[in-house]
Amino acid sequence: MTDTAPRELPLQELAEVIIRFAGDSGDGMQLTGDQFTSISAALGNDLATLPEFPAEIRAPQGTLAGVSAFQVRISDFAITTPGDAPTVLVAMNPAALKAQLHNVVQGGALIINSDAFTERNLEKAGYESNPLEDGSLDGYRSYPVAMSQITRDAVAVHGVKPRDAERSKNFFALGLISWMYTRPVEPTIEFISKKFSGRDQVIKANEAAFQAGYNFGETAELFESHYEIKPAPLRSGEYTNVTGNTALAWGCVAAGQLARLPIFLGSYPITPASDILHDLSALKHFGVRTFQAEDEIAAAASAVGAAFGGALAFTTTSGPGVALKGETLGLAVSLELPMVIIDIQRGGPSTGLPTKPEQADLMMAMYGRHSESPMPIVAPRSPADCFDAAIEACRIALRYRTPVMLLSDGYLATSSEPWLLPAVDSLPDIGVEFQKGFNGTNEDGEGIFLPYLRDPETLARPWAIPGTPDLMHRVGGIEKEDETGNISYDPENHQKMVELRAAKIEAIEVPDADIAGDADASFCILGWGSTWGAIDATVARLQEAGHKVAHVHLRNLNPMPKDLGEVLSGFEKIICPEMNNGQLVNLIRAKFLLDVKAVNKMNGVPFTTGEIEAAALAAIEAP
Amino acid sequence: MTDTAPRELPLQELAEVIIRFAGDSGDGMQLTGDQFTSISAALGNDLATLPEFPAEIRAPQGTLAGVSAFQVRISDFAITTPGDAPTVLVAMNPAALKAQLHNVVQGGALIINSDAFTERNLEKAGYESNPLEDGSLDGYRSYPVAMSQITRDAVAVHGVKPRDAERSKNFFALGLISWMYTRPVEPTIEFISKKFSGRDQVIKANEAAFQAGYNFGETAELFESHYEIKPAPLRSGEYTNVTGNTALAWGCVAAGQLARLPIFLGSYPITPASDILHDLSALKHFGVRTFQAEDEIAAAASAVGAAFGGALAFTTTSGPGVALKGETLGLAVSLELPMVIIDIQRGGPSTGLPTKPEQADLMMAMYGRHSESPMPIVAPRSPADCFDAAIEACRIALRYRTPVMLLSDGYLATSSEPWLLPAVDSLPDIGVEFQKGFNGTNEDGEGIFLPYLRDPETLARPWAIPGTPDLMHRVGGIEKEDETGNISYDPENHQKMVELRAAKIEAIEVPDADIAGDADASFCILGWGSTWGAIDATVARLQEAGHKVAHVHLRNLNPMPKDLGEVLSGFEKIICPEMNNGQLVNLIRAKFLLDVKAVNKMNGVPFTTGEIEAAALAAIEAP
Amino acid sequence: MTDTPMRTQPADWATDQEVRWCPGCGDYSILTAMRMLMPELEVDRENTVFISGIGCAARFPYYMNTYGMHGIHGRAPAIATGLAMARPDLDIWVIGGDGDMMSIGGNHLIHALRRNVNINILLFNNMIYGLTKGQFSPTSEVGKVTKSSPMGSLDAPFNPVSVALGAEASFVARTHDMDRQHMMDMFRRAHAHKGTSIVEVFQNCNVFNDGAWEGITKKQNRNANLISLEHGKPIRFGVDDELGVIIDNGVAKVASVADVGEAAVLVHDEGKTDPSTAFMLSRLARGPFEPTPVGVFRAVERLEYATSSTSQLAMAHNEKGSGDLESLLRSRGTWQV
Amino acid sequence: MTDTPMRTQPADWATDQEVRWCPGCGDYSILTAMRMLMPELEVDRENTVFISGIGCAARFPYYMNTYGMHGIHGRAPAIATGLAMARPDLDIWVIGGDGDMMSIGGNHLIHALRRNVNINILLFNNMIYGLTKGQFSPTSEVGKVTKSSPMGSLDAPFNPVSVALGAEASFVARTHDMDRQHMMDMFRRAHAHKGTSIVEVFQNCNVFNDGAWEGITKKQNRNANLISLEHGKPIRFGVDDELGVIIDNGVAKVASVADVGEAAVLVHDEGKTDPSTAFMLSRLARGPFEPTPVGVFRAVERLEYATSSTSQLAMAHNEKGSGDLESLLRSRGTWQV
Ligand SMILES: Cc1ncc(C[n+]2csc(CCOP(=O)(O)OP(=O)(O)O)c2C)c(N)n1
Ligand SMILES: Cc1ncc(C[n+]2csc(CCOP(=O)(O)OP(=O)(O)O)c2C)c(N)n1
Ligand code: SF4
Ligand code: SF4
Ligand SMILES: [Mg+2]
Ligand SMILES: [Mg+2]
Repeated sequence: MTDTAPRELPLQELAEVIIRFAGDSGDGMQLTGDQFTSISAALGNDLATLPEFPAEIRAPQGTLAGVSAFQVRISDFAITTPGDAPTVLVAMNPAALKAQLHNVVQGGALIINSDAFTERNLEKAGYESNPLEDGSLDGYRSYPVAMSQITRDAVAVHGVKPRDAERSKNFFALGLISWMYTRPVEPTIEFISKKFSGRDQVIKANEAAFQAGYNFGETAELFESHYEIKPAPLRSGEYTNVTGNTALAWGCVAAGQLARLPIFLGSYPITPASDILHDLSALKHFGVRTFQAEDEIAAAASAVGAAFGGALAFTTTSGPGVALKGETLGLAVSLELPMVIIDIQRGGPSTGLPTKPEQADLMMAMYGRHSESPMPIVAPRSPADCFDAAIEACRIALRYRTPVMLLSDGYLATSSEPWLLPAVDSLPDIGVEFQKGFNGTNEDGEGIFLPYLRDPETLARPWAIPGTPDLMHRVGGIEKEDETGNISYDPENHQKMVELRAAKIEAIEVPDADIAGDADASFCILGWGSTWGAIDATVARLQEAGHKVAHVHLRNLNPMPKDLGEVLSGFEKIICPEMNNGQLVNLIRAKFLLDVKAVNKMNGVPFTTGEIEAAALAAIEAP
Repeated sequence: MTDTAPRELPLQELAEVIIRFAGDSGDGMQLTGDQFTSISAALGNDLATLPEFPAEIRAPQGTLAGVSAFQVRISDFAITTPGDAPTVLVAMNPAALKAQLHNVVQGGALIINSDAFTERNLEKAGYESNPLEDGSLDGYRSYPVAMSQITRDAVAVHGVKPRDAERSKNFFALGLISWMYTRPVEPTIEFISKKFSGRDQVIKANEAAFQAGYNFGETAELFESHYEIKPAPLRSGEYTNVTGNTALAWGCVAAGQLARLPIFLGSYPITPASDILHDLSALKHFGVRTFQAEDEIAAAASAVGAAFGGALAFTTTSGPGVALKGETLGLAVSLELPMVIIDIQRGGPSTGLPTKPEQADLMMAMYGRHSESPMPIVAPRSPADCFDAAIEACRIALRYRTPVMLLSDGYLATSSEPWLLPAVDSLPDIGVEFQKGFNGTNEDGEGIFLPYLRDPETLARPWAIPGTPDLMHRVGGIEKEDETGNISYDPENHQKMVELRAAKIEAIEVPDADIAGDADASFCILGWGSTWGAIDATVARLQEAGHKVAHVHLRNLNPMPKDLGEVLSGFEKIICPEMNNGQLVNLIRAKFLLDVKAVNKMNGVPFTTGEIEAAALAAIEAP
Repeated sequence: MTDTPMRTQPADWATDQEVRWCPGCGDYSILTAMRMLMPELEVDRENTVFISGIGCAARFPYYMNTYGMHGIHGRAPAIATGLAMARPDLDIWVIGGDGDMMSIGGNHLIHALRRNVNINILLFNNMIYGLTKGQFSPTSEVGKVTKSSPMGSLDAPFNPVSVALGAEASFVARTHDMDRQHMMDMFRRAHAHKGTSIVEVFQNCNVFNDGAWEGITKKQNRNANLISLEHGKPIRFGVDDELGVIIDNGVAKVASVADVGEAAVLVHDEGKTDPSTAFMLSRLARGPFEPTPVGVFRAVERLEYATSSTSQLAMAHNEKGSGDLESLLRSRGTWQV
Repeated sequence: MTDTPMRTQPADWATDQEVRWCPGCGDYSILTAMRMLMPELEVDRENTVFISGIGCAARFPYYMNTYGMHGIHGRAPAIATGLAMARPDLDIWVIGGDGDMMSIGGNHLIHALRRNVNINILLFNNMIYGLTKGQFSPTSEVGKVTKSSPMGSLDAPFNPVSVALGAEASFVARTHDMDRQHMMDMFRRAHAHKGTSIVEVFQNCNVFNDGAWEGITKKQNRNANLISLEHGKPIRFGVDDELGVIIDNGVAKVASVADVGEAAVLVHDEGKTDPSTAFMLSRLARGPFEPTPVGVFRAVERLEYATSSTSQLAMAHNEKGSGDLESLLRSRGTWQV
């Protein structure tokens, strides 16, 4: 069994460890976590990460609001989540301890910078007495280390001022943890000199701090043992570590290449989507044009304009932005032009919890436009999957000439996982042909262009871009006559066009439902998007405990897989964990009249395996 | 039987007649129809009207695009629709005949201004030969009358120039129809002198034309008979004739009085909602402030501001406007302030068919905002019912401190029906108390104000408006701590607030489901909004034909009546006619797992009784 | 790009769609001016695009035999910006009314102007909402009685030229629907300008605001109230050219040339880097009843947006080579398993 | 309306919420200026409202012990307009950043200005998007390298004062976060103005755009680069007051007073009906490195919106009597059955 329950010590070899680095925003915890992740990846562990940023830009130092954390799980077996609860917490100050302790498993290890536990810091964190002394850490294995002091001493020889010296204490912590988990020293030394290249004193200080940490572990006899985590049996190949947002940006670029089209992004900054804009802005050599618009409406409108001009057009945003784009997306639906809207879902309603994930924009993606305005929806299930999902969204948009909504969330956006890089030439060709000549004749037998004449197979209309001789035509949001695209107020035509638009989306070819776990089980967990990892891990646990359980995870939310009704009808019980109030459940119930049970969570924190397991067991045991 | 099938002639007494006046936009058909409606109302007939405007501002004279029509149905029994198909068509020119003929029942009467059937006009209307001569009107009783000429002759004595004289020909038509249906002369004479007061020559000309029409009927021996339609057995009392938009405007004013609050309307013009803005702009003496904003977002935002200040705030628009307001309405949901959003639904998607009705914004009303952002929805079922629906929407908004969506449509907006005026003092008191003092105490026992402390019964938060001493507080769209309303990023608090917001809306007290027809039937027609009239008439027809049928019509779409699941489960078969692709059906299926059958129509034209009857019979007969 | 370039005729620029404005609407003469100008510009129909929002004016694209998009209310400048960035090779015209451009679309308009993307914006100002049947617009005069302002509107109007100049516009002109030649001149100039150009067109809505511009544009009023701005020429007007524009204590004023002397009359310089003088001229009239300038207020060169964006793409290409997907996927480090 | 009016203290205007801006942020000093000003204005906390959008600046309302609303991005002027119309009795302040007010909220801003509704708008201009961690804003200089413009931004910035003047603003001022007294003066003037007032506040974002205004606002640079506008006084500055602003060929320029003579120096008149001179002054500096005016650019009286709306209500009341529902329902004619 490879669960996260407290284990006996000392153990030489571990199956996995979940470490959470936590400190003040200025303490460099993200960097530390990232680097630990890198070394572990190189050692062949499987891994998953989850950063946690403070909501404020720069909350006052030492306060709870200012705590920044980074959780990494490394293992010798395949994993799909960063783990429910850390077994090791590195706490750089009282606030970090206070904010994070409740997450740590009972009996877990606390590696604490005891120097930071001054009266002032304790007060800032809201401690009435010193937890290092008052017994409140009794259920844990706590290791107070004078990190600041030792770091200062270690770097002093390099002539660094005490104040600056302390800045290196995150490298001390990294050294110590590296020793504990027998990570090699060289990669970090290399990393330091690359990262801080040109700032020699900083390099020296960080190196010294790192070594000091490493040596401290070896010599201090504070720890009972150190641990090894063997490589995981991953598929062999070349891996990189990506966050969901980066994978999305790369997926957009890849889609442009696979479609042989220039890329246009119209965007307005918003957390947690801005990084895609940032990433794509730096990829101009891929023919990527980014446009930081004056607002979300202009961002979407500019994408419509670019799509009309023949670009592969994107607009990236989060929920509030999608709420603003509704009218413009309705125009895109009516124009039947390809484009992709990326929504990195965050906590709501309204401004809500901007830095926390939710999956609560599904209904808006389906219905957030006036009238009947159908739009395909695609959702990635893991950080690396964002790459494929972006390509899939583009495939649908281009082939069917339609705006497509891609629903990621703040959790996928910032967490990361190892990604077995695909062979670029194995990626699908999603190219389309622009219309080049007439596609009809008039009464006099002359060639004419019918902008709304549909491909009989896909129901897509031709994409004839400005600059193409002879095909001049006008499009617009008023109802259009079938085939000619001229304005038409004719009732029958309107009925027909409404039906055609619906039929086109409904008939989009999408892969059949993917059933993981036991296909012949009577119990099924249905999911979509970022709950995949937690559900997948739950299924493994349940199976190990002797339960039969299936897992159906939807990537295509609209249209859904054609066999989905049949597949789901085969199960006696279905639960659906969602970070919303039951949105997919509603869609499934309405479509298939199946009594799917909602398992909802709306607290801004992704599901843990434990939570889903509990819900599953309750459902399995229910009469 | 009182159906609209062709009836034998001559008949002295008729149960009903459906007349459609049709002519060029400049021909004054709306005025003619309105006046005919007024006289018939005064005679005690029941009636219903349906105007039909051209889509263009001023389409070229004589063209199909320029045809303006007005249908009125008058009867000696209670009716709820303007009728499926006219039995009499008054056509002032070839375009009017061409555009409208297909609506007329076989054997119906065509009263035609034959003078207008010139070669040029025939060509403009797209006729290849003259329908008055080529036998194409054979299935009808056609009465060509030289209306222009007779009118010119009649008014010549008053010294009116021939060109101006012809302008009166609509009054000639009105006179003729008044004679045919034995309407009194005086009310129209009075109307003319009031309407055109100060323009003596116009008055004389119109009077003369009207008299000429009346006399023509009596003397021309063209018609076999004239008809009488007895008063309908309406409830006694004082009636007026209102369109839905006017009833909405009055309902808003009434709500202000019933709540003893000043009214604020933030709006941006859009068809078919603009008239509410126009009506309310003219009611400043009721303390109504209207603000024509720069766009729909500002319109909604200004309403949020006014609501914060303690006004009864409205924003009126149509689908594209609601699509723009989504983010702002999400703020209103988060702030938990009362306001009413009025959506006069029109054909979509995008600009769609601006002058045609649809019921396709229901899903957007439910889900057109990011995250979980629940909002009550109310829908009127007839023009006069708009008045009550507005008060109901305000009641919910005020009592529960929430934005409420009111969904009317372009059909209700412009059609009219007689309305038995309510006794003003029988209208409900929907007043609320502003918070005036502290509602909590701090640790030191001092009074404090908790802006998110909820009323245990309604879960509403206090409404404390600026200007109230001591209750200074800040609200915003970021997640708020329960009770204090302070910004909170706490996961448990977020979960709780999401649940509280949902629970508040779900628990709103609304009337139980209203079952019309046979409550013990096994077949039910479910509807909402403006389909009410057509469903009601269908139910009557089916009952007369010996079928048992129930009619459940929803005014409260969110939350739905608490007993609705139980009520609907009692039927074996349910159909649901909607002017959309099955939106209420989806909500009902998801909520109750009931296999309600959709009967959809999306051609911009309201359901006819015949269409619903056919769908009902098919469902009843299906195995 | 036809092999044998033949000069087009105005009729080649007309579509088969019936023009659906009200008879007598000022929009017709603007359409005619545009169709007559096109052959002169020697541009191709397939490389020309008309983008509009919603409103009567916004129906314009349907009547031009080019590529076109009838968008949504207010968003045309944003749609056009995306198109212009994706396709800097095209000639893009943006058409909209005073409501479309200055009310719901005001923000997109001012942002397009500051960015200076290469589009030609024509603002048909009829000081009314035509399509929605006559509500006051952001250019309607205070006190205007309309359906939505039965006691008169309270909103001070925008002066589109002032707004444009305040928003860093590089090309600003004004013309009116009663003078085809002047319209063609202004449109030609707008077309020649690299960057965003805006031309305000005084347009008569004969149904809901008939004669609104008459005080200036009617033949018999032109001498007294229409001031024609011509680059390099003293700004003079009047029945006998007896009036001129001067700068007095930091504001532009009309004066009798006899009183102030010829030398005092302002010589129009549309090319000044500083927009202040152009702004002054935009303030001369406080309503359509006072001497009002038409012509090019401002025409200056500055970075065109799409071209600059193309340059950045080229620079990135030069620096980093043509983007290679294989190496992009490896750019954050990799390891082998 | 307390019975015994007691002068409040700055601390009375603070809430119990911890201020959450980055240490060193310019927003702190603006907050202090506001809290210090309030007692001087002798207004009541319960009659004062702060409305904001989203951004660092927009957190402001949480820190003022008044009524307040932290709205949504860009919409504060529209929310405030509704509040001001519903409640003309209140003192309403609108706070927002350069992104909030000039990017997504640009349209609401210019419409509020032209309508002249009685609100005081403070635009905290740090030339960057702070809250979203450092993208360029509509006031950022061309070429600015940020996360979203790694090769430099291409967008010409707005000059908020020019935009405001182009949009018919009746009160426009500018101040900076390094001079509390001057801020208080400007806020006081804005508060006293009946109608929409806008005050641009140069604000330092020390995390994402540190020192952006230093060239003007730093003590040692002020003499050379900060031009203080004072009504009725010649516009002079310089270490030894040796420089002055003149109007030359229709534009404002800096000149050596010795060269041009004292008489040529422009005397500042904030009350001119014509905004042209104020506009000229707004064009003096082309970026935060040249002599830049602060102070009141323009302060003129014109119809206040909410008051006018109230007058219309009163007039309607006088003409038609207090609205009576019974008769409203009968206003389109009735009949008896
Ligand atoms: C989002 C949205 N809001 C409102 C409308 C309604 N609408 C259409 S055109 C228009 C204004 C028309 O005025 P203007 O732009 O001046 O054009 P004109 O008709 O005068 O040429 C309005 C309010 C709409 N179509 N879409
Ligand atoms: C609709 C919407 N779009 C985008 C955002 C993200 N956002 C929040 S504040 C902001 C801009 C902040 O810049 P500024 O207004 O200049 O304020 P500052 O933080 O610099 O004070 C953005 C883009 C949002 N909250 N809502
Ligand atoms: S309403 Fe006015 S602007 Fe519109 S087409 Fe008619 S005349 Fe022209
Ligand atoms: S990010 Fe900049 S503007 Fe925002 S609080 Fe920090 S220093 Fe101030
Ligand atoms: Mg207009
Ligand atoms: Mg800023």
